Amino acid sequence: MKIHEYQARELLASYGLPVDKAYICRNVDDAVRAYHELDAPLVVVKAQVHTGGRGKAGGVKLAKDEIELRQHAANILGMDIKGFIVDRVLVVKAVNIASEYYVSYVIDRKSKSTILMLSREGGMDIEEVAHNTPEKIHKIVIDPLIGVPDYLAREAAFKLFDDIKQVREATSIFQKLYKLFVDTDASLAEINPLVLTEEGQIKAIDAKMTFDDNALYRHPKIAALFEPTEEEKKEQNAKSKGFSYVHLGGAIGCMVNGAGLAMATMDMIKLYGGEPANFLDIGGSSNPTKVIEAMKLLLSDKNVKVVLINIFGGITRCDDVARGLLEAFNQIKTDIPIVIRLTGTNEKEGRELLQGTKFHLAETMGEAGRKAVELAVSY
Amino acid sequence: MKIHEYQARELLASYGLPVDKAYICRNVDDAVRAYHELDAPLVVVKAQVHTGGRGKAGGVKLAKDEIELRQHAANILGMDIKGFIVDRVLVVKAVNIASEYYVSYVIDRKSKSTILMLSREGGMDIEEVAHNTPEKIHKIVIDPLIGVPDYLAREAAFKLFDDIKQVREATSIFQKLYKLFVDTDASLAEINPLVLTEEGQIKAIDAKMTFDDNALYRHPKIAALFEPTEEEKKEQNAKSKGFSYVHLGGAIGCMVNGAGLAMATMDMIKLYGGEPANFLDIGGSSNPTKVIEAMKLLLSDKNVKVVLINIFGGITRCDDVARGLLEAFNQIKTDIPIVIRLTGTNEKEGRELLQGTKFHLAETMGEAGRKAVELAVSY
Amino acid sequence: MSILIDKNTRLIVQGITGRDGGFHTVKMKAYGTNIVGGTSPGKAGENVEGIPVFNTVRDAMEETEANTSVIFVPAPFAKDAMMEAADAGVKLIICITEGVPTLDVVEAYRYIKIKGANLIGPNCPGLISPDKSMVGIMPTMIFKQGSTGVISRSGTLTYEVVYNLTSNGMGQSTAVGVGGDPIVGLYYQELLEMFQNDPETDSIALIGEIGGDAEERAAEYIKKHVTKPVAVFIAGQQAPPGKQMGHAGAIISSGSGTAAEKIAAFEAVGVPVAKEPSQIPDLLKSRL
Amino acid sequence: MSILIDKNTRLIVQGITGRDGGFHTVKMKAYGTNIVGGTSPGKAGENVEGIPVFNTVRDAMEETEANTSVIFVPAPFAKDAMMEAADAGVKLIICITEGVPTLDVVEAYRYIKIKGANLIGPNCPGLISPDKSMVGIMPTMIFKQGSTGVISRSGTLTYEVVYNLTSNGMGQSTAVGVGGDPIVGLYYQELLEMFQNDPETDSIALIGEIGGDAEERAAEYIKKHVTKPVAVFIAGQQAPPGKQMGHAGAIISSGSGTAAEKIAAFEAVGVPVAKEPSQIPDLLKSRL
Repeated sequence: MKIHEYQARELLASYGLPVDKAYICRNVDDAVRAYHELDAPLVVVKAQVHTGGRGKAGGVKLAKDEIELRQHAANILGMDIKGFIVDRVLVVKAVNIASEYYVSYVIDRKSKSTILMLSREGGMDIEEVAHNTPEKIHKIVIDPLIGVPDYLAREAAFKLFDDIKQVREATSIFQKLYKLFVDTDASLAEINPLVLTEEGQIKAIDAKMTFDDNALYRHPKIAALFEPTEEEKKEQNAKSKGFSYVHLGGAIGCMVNGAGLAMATMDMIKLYGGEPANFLDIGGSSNPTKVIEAMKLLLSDKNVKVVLINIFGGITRCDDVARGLLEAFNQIKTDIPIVIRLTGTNEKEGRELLQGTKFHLAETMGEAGRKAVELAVSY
Repeated sequence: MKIHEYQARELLASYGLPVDKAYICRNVDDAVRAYHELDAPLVVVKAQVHTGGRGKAGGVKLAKDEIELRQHAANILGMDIKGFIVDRVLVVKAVNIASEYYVSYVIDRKSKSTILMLSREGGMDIEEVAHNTPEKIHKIVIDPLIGVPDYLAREAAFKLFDDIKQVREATSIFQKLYKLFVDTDASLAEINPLVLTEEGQIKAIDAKMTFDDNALYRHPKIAALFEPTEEEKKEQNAKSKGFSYVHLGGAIGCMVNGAGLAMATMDMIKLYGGEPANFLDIGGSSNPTKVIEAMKLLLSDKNVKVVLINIFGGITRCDDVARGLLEAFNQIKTDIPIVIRLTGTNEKEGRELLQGTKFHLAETMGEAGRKAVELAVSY
Repeated sequence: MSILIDKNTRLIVQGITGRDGGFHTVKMKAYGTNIVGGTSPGKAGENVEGIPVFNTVRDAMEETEANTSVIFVPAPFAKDAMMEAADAGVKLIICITEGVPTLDVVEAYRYIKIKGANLIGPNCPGLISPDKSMVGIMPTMIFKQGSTGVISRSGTLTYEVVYNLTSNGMGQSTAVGVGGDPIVGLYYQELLEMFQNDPETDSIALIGEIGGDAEERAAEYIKKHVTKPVAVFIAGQQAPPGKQMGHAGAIISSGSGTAAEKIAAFEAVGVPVAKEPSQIPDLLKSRL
Repeated sequence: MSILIDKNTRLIVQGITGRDGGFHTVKMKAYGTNIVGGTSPGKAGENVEGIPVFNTVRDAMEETEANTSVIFVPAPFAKDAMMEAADAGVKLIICITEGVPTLDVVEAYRYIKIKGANLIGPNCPGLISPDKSMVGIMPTMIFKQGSTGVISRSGTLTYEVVYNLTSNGMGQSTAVGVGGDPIVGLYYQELLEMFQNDPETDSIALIGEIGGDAEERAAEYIKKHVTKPVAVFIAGQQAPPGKQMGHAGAIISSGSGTAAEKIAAFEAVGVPVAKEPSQIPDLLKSRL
């Protein structure tokens, strides 16, 4: 789950990290008030959106007086950045940057742990740095049982700073940021750039945090910051019912149990010349109500001309699925053709329940895929 | 460092452990007020002293009315328990005990870790239980890197309780008590007894905590609870100057560097027919001021007829010691004979500094011991 | 032979009295898995299908000398269950539970490694050595004893591949679902090594999906250390970037972790990649 | 031979720029100990007596391939220093610092064990293999190369015993001061085993004191596993119960940990106990 920069800054500040006071503004008048409160020779106006590349899109601007401030705030508010409409800007005083650094904690699949990523190439797109000059990125694997002791934070700090006073400050910053990362079950806690100002202070100028969806249940305050897009609302709604949904736009709706099989089903539809309408994984365990909900969700997409149900029963029992389907289609009247392929635990019982119904039954995945594409074309 | 039961109870309560409200009273009137506040059919009056065996000494009494309460409070206040004069009593309502348990966290030398000790034989002297029926004591070694996870606390709880509701309560108690133990750098956190009341509640009825002296620097609030006896004040004063002092009562004052050598010096004095006045370890590193302070402390004991200084130089350099001695005896005029034995780092320089002074110099420990005993007899 | 589990497996079911735990205990037992005990705090003395229930894994270990445990507890308790098993001396821990917070897995995994044990999962279907032992939620009827090793990040997709293998007369030595989360226990490299060393395995099917770079590392490993034929299927060619495809681990981040990259990595080291799961048997057969 | 340290020891001094660290670096170097580096955050590039200073132990390890470190940092920083050394790959860590909080040692010790390293101390004088290497604060002039192994909980008492050994013509293979705190690293049992296995050691002097029951366990171990002559001295017969005698570990608690119990334990297994330190050489000689 993503949060806005200003929300991440507040979290950082609450952990004692060096973040300047900033104002979040929903209109130009607020921005002007913020400008006067800050009383600074130069301020920055920053779009708050759940996507990267704000700078390139013109969503971050310096203002040296009220006139500029008004112009920028007016331009940025309402701006469309990669499909996100800006409804809030952050106003903060500009600092005199002597040098910029990159710092983040992130979950690392390879080491199966959290890593601290550092670079003296701050303020840039870190993926670009990683790609072009990987030697400029330092990765320190954190042992979750001991966290970030002084010595490890200090080792990290020496990778960015040479002056012992700055090393000490950075040591403390790395420890606080790790605590925040762990306390909130983050999957990313990034400061880019962390800067050394010309006055010799170390400050977090931008902050980005994302959180582990699986852990949100124990962080209600963070979960409350969720601001879904329309599409995400649908995905969220699906999730609350126990399945995963991603909208894709084609004509063949898919309902599959298991994420891998769901992806393979999409890929197969494409392989046979069709277009999948969505990714829909009804998950591990199942019950009839869940299947009903899944069908409702599928059919709410008006592009869907055919539904392909591909179930391989492990923890999900085929008879439960069949019963759910029958119940669902008792409730939802539709003429859309339904292709069903059902194998695995209790598959015999499941198939028997579906015999003699209007469903198109298929034996193999290939057969199901071909049939769905065929029906979508002829429909 | 020891604290009183009532102080330990307050710490437990602040960690959410089940401790009944209690009143600490310094006189009978306070105790009577506490009695009325509690408004209970039966209360307990408990002496608060830094020693065990209060019960056997008559320092813990039940009172069923104000008259009894007055009697007991008056008797216990001022009582001498193993040399400790009772100046405070705790007044708390009595509970209906269904069963009693023993619970403690303690540092274990063998496993080099904290252990959780448990027994269904609560309310008794645990050393006696350990001696007579060791099979009734359970010891669970705690891995400091993971602490007491749910499963481990639950395993422990099942050793005391059978009912799952009580197991869950005890699980939480063991986790909170461990947190308190670690957060305060305790060396012992004991609840004896932990009781199950007839009403089905689990409660800590008595609590005992001691703390790691080496860690008090990071727990000023706990350090502030220190209530030294006269003797401990002397020891404390010695400690603040960087050495360890224990009063023993004999005529031969000892000043030694290193605890083992200091003990061996005491043992040797005894072996040669003398009586050591004290244990005094001037510690690892040294400086002249420290030696002066040590000599002042030694000579403040009026029983001391001879001083034996036994220095084997490792981190303490003999020349520093010699200089300290010379400075000290410039300041402290005394006719008491001083036997000095000095070997180790910079021993040549040290001995040279002492040549031609009034000190009795000895080459070996045995020679120094014999000379000191001889001088003490003839003095 | 087979890897990880066989007739010597002595299994404990953690959470045996729960709905899923109970259901799959019946299935595993019916398949012939030697389930020696189960745990459910407060239910010691009871039994599930004749299998004794204990309060703690330590109690179960003392009574049964188990060597393997499978976890069916709800996600908030999975970390504790994994650590409990490791601390009690279980050497192979299979966590079926899905939705376990990543940092819980990170911590449990580290502890399990310190204890010298192995973890499979979480969010996995478990594993099966056909006709010997099944630990997890695999639909046993599709499996057949044989000599193809199967490694997969996905549950149902594994079944799909196995179904095709079996239909083509290719039985399995062991099939392992490693789990779909970003952080799970045993993974491609360790399992490829085990299959390479297993005399009864003559070929390996590897099923990957988008997210991370484990497939790329597996390709490197195969190039260096695996002499047996390997065929691969990668799911998620149609997945849009930045979207989590069901599995917490199945996400293309900042343009990396795509199916195309993974397919290219295998092809670069001469490992054939199937266009659909049903092609795997032929790809392996042609190389045997 | 000798145990733990010898001419192959490559030492790092943690806290080399401090008063004690600097002083003893000079002494160790003068004795011939191969000190390859020191650490002091922020002082990389400086040197102490020609020994290069690094910011971190990891940097020092990378540059010097050290295998041993000795710690002279103040007590509040000792835990961090021990863990830093272990994490950087140092295999033998000697912590001289006294006054380290017990729970700090508990945690550092556990971490060091996980990293496969050994700890000596804290609150110890270090160790010496005469004429080869000295790591710590031992007064080197009293030692002499030879074949008696020395193990002691006390610093200066060790010197006293060694002084007597040397005066009696008995040199030492290695002398180790294990430290006086309740929790320290290597202890009697591990060191007895090392001396028993060391072909150059023909006898062992063991110096104990009140507190704990390590001496009792050592007596049991000697009975079972040690064939070389052992002589013992126990300090603290005059110590009153409940009083800490200097060392945090030297305290008689609830009547246990007394010198009398320890002496009895050794005598029960036929190990002679000296009445004063000067008797140790004769007790060993009579058994060689």
